[in-house]
Amino acid sequence: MNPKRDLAITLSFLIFGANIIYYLMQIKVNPGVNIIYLKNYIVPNYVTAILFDWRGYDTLGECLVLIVAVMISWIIFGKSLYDNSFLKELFKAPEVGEYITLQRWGEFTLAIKYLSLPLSIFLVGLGIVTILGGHITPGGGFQGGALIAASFILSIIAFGSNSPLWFDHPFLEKLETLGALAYIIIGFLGMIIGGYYLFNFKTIFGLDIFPGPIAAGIIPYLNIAVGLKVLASLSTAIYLLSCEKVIIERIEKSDEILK
Amino acid sequence: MIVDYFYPSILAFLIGVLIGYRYRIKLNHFFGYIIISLIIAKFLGAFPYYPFPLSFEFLFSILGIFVGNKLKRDN
Amino acid sequence: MAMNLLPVIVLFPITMALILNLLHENEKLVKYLTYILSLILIFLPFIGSFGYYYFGGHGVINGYTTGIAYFYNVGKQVLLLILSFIVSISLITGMGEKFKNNMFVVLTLMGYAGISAIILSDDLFNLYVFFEIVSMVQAGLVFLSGTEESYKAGLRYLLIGVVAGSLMLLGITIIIAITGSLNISDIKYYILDSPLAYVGSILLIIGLAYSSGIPPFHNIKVDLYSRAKGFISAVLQTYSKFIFVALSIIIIKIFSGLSFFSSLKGILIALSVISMVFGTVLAILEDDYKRLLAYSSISHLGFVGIGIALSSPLAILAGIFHAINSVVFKSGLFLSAYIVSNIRGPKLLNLGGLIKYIPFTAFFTLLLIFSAVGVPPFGGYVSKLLLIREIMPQFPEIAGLMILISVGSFVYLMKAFYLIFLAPNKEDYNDIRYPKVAYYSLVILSLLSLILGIFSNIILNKLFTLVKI
Amino acid sequence: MIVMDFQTASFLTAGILIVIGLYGVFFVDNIIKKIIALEILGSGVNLTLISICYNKYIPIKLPNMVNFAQYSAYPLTQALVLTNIVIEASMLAIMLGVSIILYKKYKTLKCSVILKED
Repeated sequence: MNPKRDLAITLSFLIFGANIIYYLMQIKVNPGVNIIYLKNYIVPNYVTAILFDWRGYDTLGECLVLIVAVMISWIIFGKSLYDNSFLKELFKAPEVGEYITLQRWGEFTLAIKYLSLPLSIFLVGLGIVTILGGHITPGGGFQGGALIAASFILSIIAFGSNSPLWFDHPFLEKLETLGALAYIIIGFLGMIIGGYYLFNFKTIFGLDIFPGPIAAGIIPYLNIAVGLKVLASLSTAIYLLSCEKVIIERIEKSDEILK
Repeated sequence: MIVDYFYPSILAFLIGVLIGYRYRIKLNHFFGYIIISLIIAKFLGAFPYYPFPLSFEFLFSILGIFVGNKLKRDN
Repeated sequence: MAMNLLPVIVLFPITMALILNLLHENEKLVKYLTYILSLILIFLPFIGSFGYYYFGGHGVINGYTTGIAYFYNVGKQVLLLILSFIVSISLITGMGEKFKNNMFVVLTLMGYAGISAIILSDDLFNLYVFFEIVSMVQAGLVFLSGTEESYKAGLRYLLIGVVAGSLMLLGITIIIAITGSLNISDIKYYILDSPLAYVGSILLIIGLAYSSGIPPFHNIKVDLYSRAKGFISAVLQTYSKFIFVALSIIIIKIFSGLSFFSSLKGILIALSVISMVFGTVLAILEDDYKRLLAYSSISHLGFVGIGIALSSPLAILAGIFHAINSVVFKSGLFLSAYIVSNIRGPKLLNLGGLIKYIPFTAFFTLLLIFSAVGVPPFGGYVSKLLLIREIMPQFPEIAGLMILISVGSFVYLMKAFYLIFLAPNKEDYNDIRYPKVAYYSLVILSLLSLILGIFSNIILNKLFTLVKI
Repeated sequence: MIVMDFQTASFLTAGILIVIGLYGVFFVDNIIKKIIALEILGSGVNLTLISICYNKYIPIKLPNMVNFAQYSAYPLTQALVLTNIVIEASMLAIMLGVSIILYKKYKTLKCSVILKED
């Protein structure tokens, strides 16, 4: 590399870094809109209230980020490419019929084998509880969905291709799309009932839409939609990063289309 | 109404069925799982504002997983 | 109760994208759906009513806007209309390919939704979220080419993108900390004159530079444009220019009352001049048609940037109008590059003598080149004239430089035109095959460029609502 | 000895994390390490966001709801961090995917090799 260019980069990096640290330490916080959020009570979990009610549209955007990321991961691994010769050259036909073809996939000890199945079941339960309690306890769709995906990952790591919990990819694709669509449709319902997109309506035809001690309105449903979506997205990401055979199948499929 | 308080449990059961249907093996030791999940549910505690001694949502989600697993014919 | 359908502009493309994502197997359905969609897209900007829109009905409480707000006016409508027009033309052109690619449609629609959200948004964090969606979508559209270079270009773009995005978020964080609000119209009132606000503005400018591709980020952007298929590059450069317009207007809106604003203006002008000069010089040296157009696109961004950075209403107006014009003629030129590179690759020296085989394509390309260079009565002429007239009293040197740059752009575009269409061909073409749809799109875009020039007054009047800051 | 309050110290930590992240991105020649550095940079920004929530009246006991606004930590940026974490994670997932493919091609993780301009 060019030493002069290196020096210039180093100097600008040092100046920039020093400035960032110096000015960050000068920050004096103005609470501003926070006070309004704290004084207007929606649900007991104030963060959830912001996430799904005051700024629910941001959360929709965040869902879309995740869904776009998963779509692009599919593209990277050979879905719908205009030209797949580069990938075909890299991913040769599989030697074994198993889905997970990591090299030197050794056997785990018995303790791991016997514990991971019950653990994964209980993790799923815990994830479901976290999703459903999003409006009253610390938690919510993202955390719960991540927990369920974690149980999938645990199961895959412990058992490899014979994983007892197995989401096949058509199911994951559908679940993901349906989760995001459910979010959008709930938003439109709010638009029909209250006049604004993602309006939080608590009753419909005189019935509570989420019966219980806390009138949370649409927030629990949004939590469920997000939970299913996150579960699907994270599982797909793991699926793609670990299962080479899926990629090879995908490339073969796109070969037929391109011909 | 007390029935209203079971609404999240019903949802938990449904989601449990959805996930339980995806287990490729037959899940055994039903009562063992239920006993352990009772213990976990006791320690988890019910949601705030819900007058339950234990977390019925957790219990019902585990039940849902087993029911979903039973619904799948081919294993 | 009259319902304001403004969010449908963003949500309809997203919903359709999600549905199309599931239609991988059925190419025929994808094709017809895309045709219908591209028709609907053009009517989308007309369904919202003007003014503020508060999501979830969370309006202003105690002087703070509590929820997420959108703001819509006639100027934004014109921008969205041009955006939908070019996106639908590219979508239709994409259906001319042998493989009717559903992911191309999905990602383009997602990008459309993201850009329209950025244009409409009156909320900094919401803008950031959609900004990230757009930068991912751009990488994804390049990955669709499937070549090794496209993977590299996309990875490089994302690596820098996370850095720039994080720094931009840091800027937004600083602004939240000192004003306690995320709403752009509110921030204007609560922001105080302090060095911290200056740091925040610089960090926002980093995000702006990355997303639009002005230096120091021009290389990765040019890589992105040149590795993608021609109709995809047309969409990509449209996205970058509209992000540039939206973000720079927001930056000017937030910081225009503060004491350091003149130095901020200086930074923006310097960046724009550098991008103008760099773009032109590198384009003259280039021998690949697509890369040449990509560099030229960067240099046109400089024109837009100077107009907006001057921040007098007329100059901003001229800048935005030039953005619209350049989006139109550059999309047309990228489509012509798509036709040409379908025949024998984009390398200029391998081509030549194509005027005998595709005379009409050559003619309409020439029209677009005239618009790009600034020949009356095309749109490019009107906007360049307006720009130079606005800049002349303040910075006569820059005005002179802009004329020089225009001459430079004439040089490299005519060089490309000569080498492709007029120069003697070295070997015979055994078959000239290109998608017919691309040709019709090219015709439409060159006519649009002419219309923009002739009816410029109407459009300028409509755009004027955008610049009343 | 310099005494600083909790919030300033938190901002300082965030600044140091950001600088470490930037160093990693610009000066380390390994794609995975670069991605990890991006994660550190993102954590720095997230920590800055979180530090804004700090309210120095945080009490040991929960107050009654009347004074809640005065005593509670500010919730806005906590929600933003949740959003930002997901955004970062998805960006990193895409980059990891591409680096797997480029690793398969070049059998190395060096950026100077796999991202070389031609």
